[in-house]
Amino acid sequence: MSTPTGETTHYPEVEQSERLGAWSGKSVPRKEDKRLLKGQGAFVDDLWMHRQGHVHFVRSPYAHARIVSVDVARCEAQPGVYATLTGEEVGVLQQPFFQMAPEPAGLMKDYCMAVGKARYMGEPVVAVLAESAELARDAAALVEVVYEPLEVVVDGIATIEPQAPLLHEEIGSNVAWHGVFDYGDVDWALENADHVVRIDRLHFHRFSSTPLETTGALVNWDPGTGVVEFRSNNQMPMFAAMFIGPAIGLGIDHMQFSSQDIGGGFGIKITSYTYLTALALLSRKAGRPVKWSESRWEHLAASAHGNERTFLDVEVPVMSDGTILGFKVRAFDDAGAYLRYEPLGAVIWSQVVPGNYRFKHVRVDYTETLTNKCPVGPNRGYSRLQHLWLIERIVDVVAKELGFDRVELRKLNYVQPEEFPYETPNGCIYDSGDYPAMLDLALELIDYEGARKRQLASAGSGKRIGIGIGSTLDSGTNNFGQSRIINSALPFSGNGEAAVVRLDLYGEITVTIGTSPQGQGHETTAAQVTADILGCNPDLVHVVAGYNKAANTYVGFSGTYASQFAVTGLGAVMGAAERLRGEIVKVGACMLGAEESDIELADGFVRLAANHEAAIPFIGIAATVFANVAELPGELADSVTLNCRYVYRPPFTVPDHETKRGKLTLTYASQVHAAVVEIDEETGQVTILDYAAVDECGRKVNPKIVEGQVHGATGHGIGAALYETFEYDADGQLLNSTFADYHAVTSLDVPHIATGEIECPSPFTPNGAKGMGEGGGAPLSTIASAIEDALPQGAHIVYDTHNNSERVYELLRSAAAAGPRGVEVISR
Amino acid sequence: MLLAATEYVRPASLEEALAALAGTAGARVLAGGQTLINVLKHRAAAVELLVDISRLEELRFIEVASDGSARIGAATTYLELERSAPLRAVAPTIGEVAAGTVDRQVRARGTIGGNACFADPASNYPPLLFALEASMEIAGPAGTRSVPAGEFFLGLYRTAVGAGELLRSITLPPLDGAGVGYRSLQLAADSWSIARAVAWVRCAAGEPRTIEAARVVLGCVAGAPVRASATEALLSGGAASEEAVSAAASLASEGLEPPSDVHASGSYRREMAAVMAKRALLDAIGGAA
Amino acid sequence: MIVSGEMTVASPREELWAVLADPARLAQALPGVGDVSIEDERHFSAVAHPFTALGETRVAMDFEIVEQRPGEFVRIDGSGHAGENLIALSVALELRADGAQTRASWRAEILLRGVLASLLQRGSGELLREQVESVLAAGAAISASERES
Amino acid sequence: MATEGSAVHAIEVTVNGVPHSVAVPARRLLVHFIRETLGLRGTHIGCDTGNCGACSVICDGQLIKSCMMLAVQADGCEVETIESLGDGPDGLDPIQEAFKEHHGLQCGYCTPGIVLNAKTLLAENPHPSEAEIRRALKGNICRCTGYVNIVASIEAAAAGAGSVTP
Repeated sequence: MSTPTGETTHYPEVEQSERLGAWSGKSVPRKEDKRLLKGQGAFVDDLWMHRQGHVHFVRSPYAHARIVSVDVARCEAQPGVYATLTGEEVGVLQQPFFQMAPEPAGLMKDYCMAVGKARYMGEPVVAVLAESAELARDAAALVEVVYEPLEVVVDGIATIEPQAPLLHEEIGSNVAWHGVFDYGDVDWALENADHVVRIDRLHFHRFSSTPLETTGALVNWDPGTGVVEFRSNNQMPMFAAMFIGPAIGLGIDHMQFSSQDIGGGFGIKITSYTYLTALALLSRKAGRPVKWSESRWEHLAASAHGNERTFLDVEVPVMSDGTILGFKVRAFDDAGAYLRYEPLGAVIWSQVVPGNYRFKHVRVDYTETLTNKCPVGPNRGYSRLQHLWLIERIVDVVAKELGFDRVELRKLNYVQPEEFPYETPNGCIYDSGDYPAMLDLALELIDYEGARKRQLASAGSGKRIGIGIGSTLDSGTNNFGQSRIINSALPFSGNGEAAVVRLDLYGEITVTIGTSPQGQGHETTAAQVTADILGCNPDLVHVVAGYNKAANTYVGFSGTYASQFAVTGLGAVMGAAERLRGEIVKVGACMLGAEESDIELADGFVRLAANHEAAIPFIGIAATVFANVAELPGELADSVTLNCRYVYRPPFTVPDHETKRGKLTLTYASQVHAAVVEIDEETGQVTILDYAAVDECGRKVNPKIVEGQVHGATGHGIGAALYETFEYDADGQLLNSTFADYHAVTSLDVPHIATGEIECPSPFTPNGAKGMGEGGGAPLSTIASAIEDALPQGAHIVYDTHNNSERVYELLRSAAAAGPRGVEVISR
Repeated sequence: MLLAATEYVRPASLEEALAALAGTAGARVLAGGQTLINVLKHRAAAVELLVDISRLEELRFIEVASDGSARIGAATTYLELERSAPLRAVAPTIGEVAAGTVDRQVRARGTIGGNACFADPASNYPPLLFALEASMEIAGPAGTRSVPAGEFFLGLYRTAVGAGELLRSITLPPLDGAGVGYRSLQLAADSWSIARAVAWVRCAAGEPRTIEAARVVLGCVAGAPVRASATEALLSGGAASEEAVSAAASLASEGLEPPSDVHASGSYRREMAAVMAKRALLDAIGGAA
Repeated sequence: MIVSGEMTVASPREELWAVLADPARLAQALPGVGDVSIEDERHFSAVAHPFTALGETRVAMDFEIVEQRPGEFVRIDGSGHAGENLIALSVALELRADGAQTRASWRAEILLRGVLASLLQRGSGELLREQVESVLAAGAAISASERES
Repeated sequence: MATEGSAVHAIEVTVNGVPHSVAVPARRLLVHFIRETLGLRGTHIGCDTGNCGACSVICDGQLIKSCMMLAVQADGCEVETIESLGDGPDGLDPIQEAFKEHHGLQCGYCTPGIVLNAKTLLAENPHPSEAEIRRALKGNICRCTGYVNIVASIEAAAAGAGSVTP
């Protein structure tokens, strides 16, 4: 297959390791579990240092206010108070954080605490350091801040109107980024289509995966060495370093990052670098280690939220046979008050421009805006799930309005199995998949035919049954070059991860990885592939827990995010293990007086393939290289270290800024979900009767871990679809500041999830695996689809990702009202 | 999470508890603490002295009399209510509501007295105690006085329990064959209640069944539980039919201005209160002798 | 949160208005009010400790009588804080003679800022309603006692 | 000490079989006493409102949330935390084994509370239905697993030492 430019659209097919199999692919129990089950994990709040002080942040109760004055005198006079840090000081001690947005938004001055002005409720204004957390909070109450309230804007679209209050004067507007993504010829398609389906407005709401462990850190600015140690639960430490370093004048060599166990991240813990910066400054000022543990209300109000996105004027060209040619839409993404990872979200969605479908003509006029709300951060399914939900809404609405069967319409428009690798309109390559088979399996798991019968039987019972479908992609292994599409000046491209595998002094196999796992079982899967390559039992492989910069196992993109460990992380581990294997074979061959080709590794021994008696245990190899090296020929001794570092690099090129085309991600895992819901006609309350999730993520390294990720992502999606939402009042006050009002789903809200799987190995990865874990928000599409299926004729379309009882009740009633339905069809 | 400075005392008797309450302005009773400690964590209110009554045996009892009435000590936990067979025999709804309250951790410490005394409009017991015409025994320096549940709940977080007093026990009159229905529309499977209704119905003997007397009390629609008098009036003496009940229930929340929150608007609450009233009434009729 | 209501107060319109429009006497009508300081004929501040089952919430408020029409209308704005939270409220009272009594119709808005905006979202309107009603009742009591003396 | 501004009370509390006689400030929560005073870090904190259950411990045989109880209220009580399960530094009890075999945990932050929940549940009801298990777990929020494998782990533990594979 080739593009108009004649450039081949394939990545080079990579040779897949033939050594995997003995352990990879099996659900071996996790190495992490023993310590976590016994409460022996080391989470950030479990750490402490001699002389540490505890931090409490005074936060702005206003969503938008000028800070007239701050008086810390009474606070600092309290016994047990070590120091305070005000925004005014920060303005002097910190350079504004590096901005990824082009100008004018790139001119934004973002600091680790409010400087001069607070722009969202909960923004830190003063940090108080004291002997205990209680005293810090007591003393914080004595800080006197005088605010001058300013007009507030919380609407992500109204904020660009000229009369809207300006958040950042230096930018001159509340627009963070604007661009048009125009692929194919949507105007031609709209002119020549048999039908055009128009949808007025669709809204993707604000929510967060709210990891159960909140953000926290223990930071020490060592006055002796000048090295700042960050022991934190930040999940992308090298990205954090890129922001912290220039902001407070630290070289990477003077920053030490580490984390062991992290209590969930889901992307929300990527942007905690602002807090790490404040803590570093406070530690330097106080000359003490400083410890901070975020409270839940602080986390909900002032860590990070997922992106809220509104889609206006959707136009969908459809042929009479049901072929959907593409769509045209205006998207407004609400980034909140600051750009902490944004505006990357303005391009990340374009990894999945046509979703699972063969849409050829797509135009998205994309505007990212600023409002007086908590800044957004990458949240599980980041930026793609908004777009994928839009696409699934489009398919359901087209089916309903034009009278197509939802299942058949999907199968007709899906990318077909034989079309892989498939090039999307913007030049992305879908590596492999079989969406129709996944849909069939999902429908089988919910007993689709039976459900349709129940639906008919339920008529007149006061309960309405609805069946929903959601198809999504989980694009993994980013090409960071896509950042050039939003800002051509950004010095990023490609991706990578590092690993070190070594044979230690006494024969131990030790693996260090560059990732910062939060429950994904990296220790286990890294051990599985290492064991396969070195011919030993995973129990003999010690994978160092967590992330530690001092292990020299990192690149600029190191961390755990964006569904990529199975490819980048394990790719690095496999590369390093292969290098070590080569060295072991070399030394073993020499010691056994054989050719390297005669050597095999098995059961922790180097032996002759022909004669298993002639064998040396790994300890023999290690002892010789490290402590008996004179026994080896000099050139051999010089050529081995048994300490092998490898950086995995996906085969990316730099995408094109002008055409906004390129290969943005390496792998495309996918999920198709199906659900049966029951709606109480008198209350609008939705009950999930059956739920199924079918997953495809290439060759699985540990199927149980994969299944667990599917379960978790499904739980998040169901929660967001029905219960979890961040709502602000017109004054910019968050109305879900605790877990009492932000209803994180419980065991009673998430039903049993039937899972199914199919396997389409990726031709582009060294182990055939695809990154997975984010899930693409399939439940958001599935539940919306099911609710719409249950609504009476003439009802308004389901227009929001969040459908609580009252919203569903209004949808039910809209049928009788016979008012506008939010959709119209123009047929030729 | 971090409480403001406060003081604590665990009296050995009711008398000591009352003395402690009388002795310090700003003293508050600490029973199960499943609400109060949260309030203190957010420093939303200050308490000078916490008087811990959670271990006072004088306040932890369930007495069921031969006439079918029951007396419950204020510091009795949800778990104890849920597990009491004698109570189940005479007032099953009390235990059923306890069993459905929040979660097992909270049920192990939370008390019926605490639930009543916090008088949160979303609390589960106030409308039930009102509908059952429970009487609330309040102990104070001047001895113990008894207040009907209908006069106990004064408003949002306000009850008839005054400074220096504490709720000692709750007495439930015998049901004598009356049926009780308790319906609540919840956020998610079991979180905030959006609207709640409790119905108490006594049917007259003979067929077709007629309603001799009915009481309907709504929760979550105002600062205190609200009695749906119009509905009651329409029902008493009338047929115990679904049609009659639907018609009467539709009036249950007329004229009310329930609060709005992030989970439900006031108007939705008003409509749902009527739906819950209908369902509670039908349950009550079904359960009536 | 905006709430409104009507109630009949056993006190002649002018007398009630006189209490409501006079910082010194209005302050006395506030429930659970602690130390009051009168700035001038339009401004005063007060610390209240409304007694609820939740404990005592110390509320420090500055009040201003922002608008008045003798005998028939008064609007009072207040702003202050309860612990780490901010409170802003505005109460407009319209008085109509109803024989020897007064028919008072009122409209009030309360704005909470801080975690209380979430914690008290179901209750703030009701709290305000109760406060206004008790102020009117207390106002009537004050004018009555003045009549006697 | 860590919390002046609040007078201290002498309490006697037995934690995991070890008696402690200590003075605690009235305002100190039991969870902070367990984590900070005793240094037992397996009991976690996930919210401010008693919703998440990460701080669940067993007090006099009942599962409770240690963030909704003052340390001073534990005077005279027997408290069991996650550290009491399994023999020695490496031993797992059958419930923990079942969670390991059935992937009943991911990040592990909610896990200690959930394991103690399961322990008390199975003590009261050795063979709970899925509905009973879900009802019992309601006060313990897990953000990683969607609860599916937690339920499976408890079912397996009930069926006997994790021998049942769903």
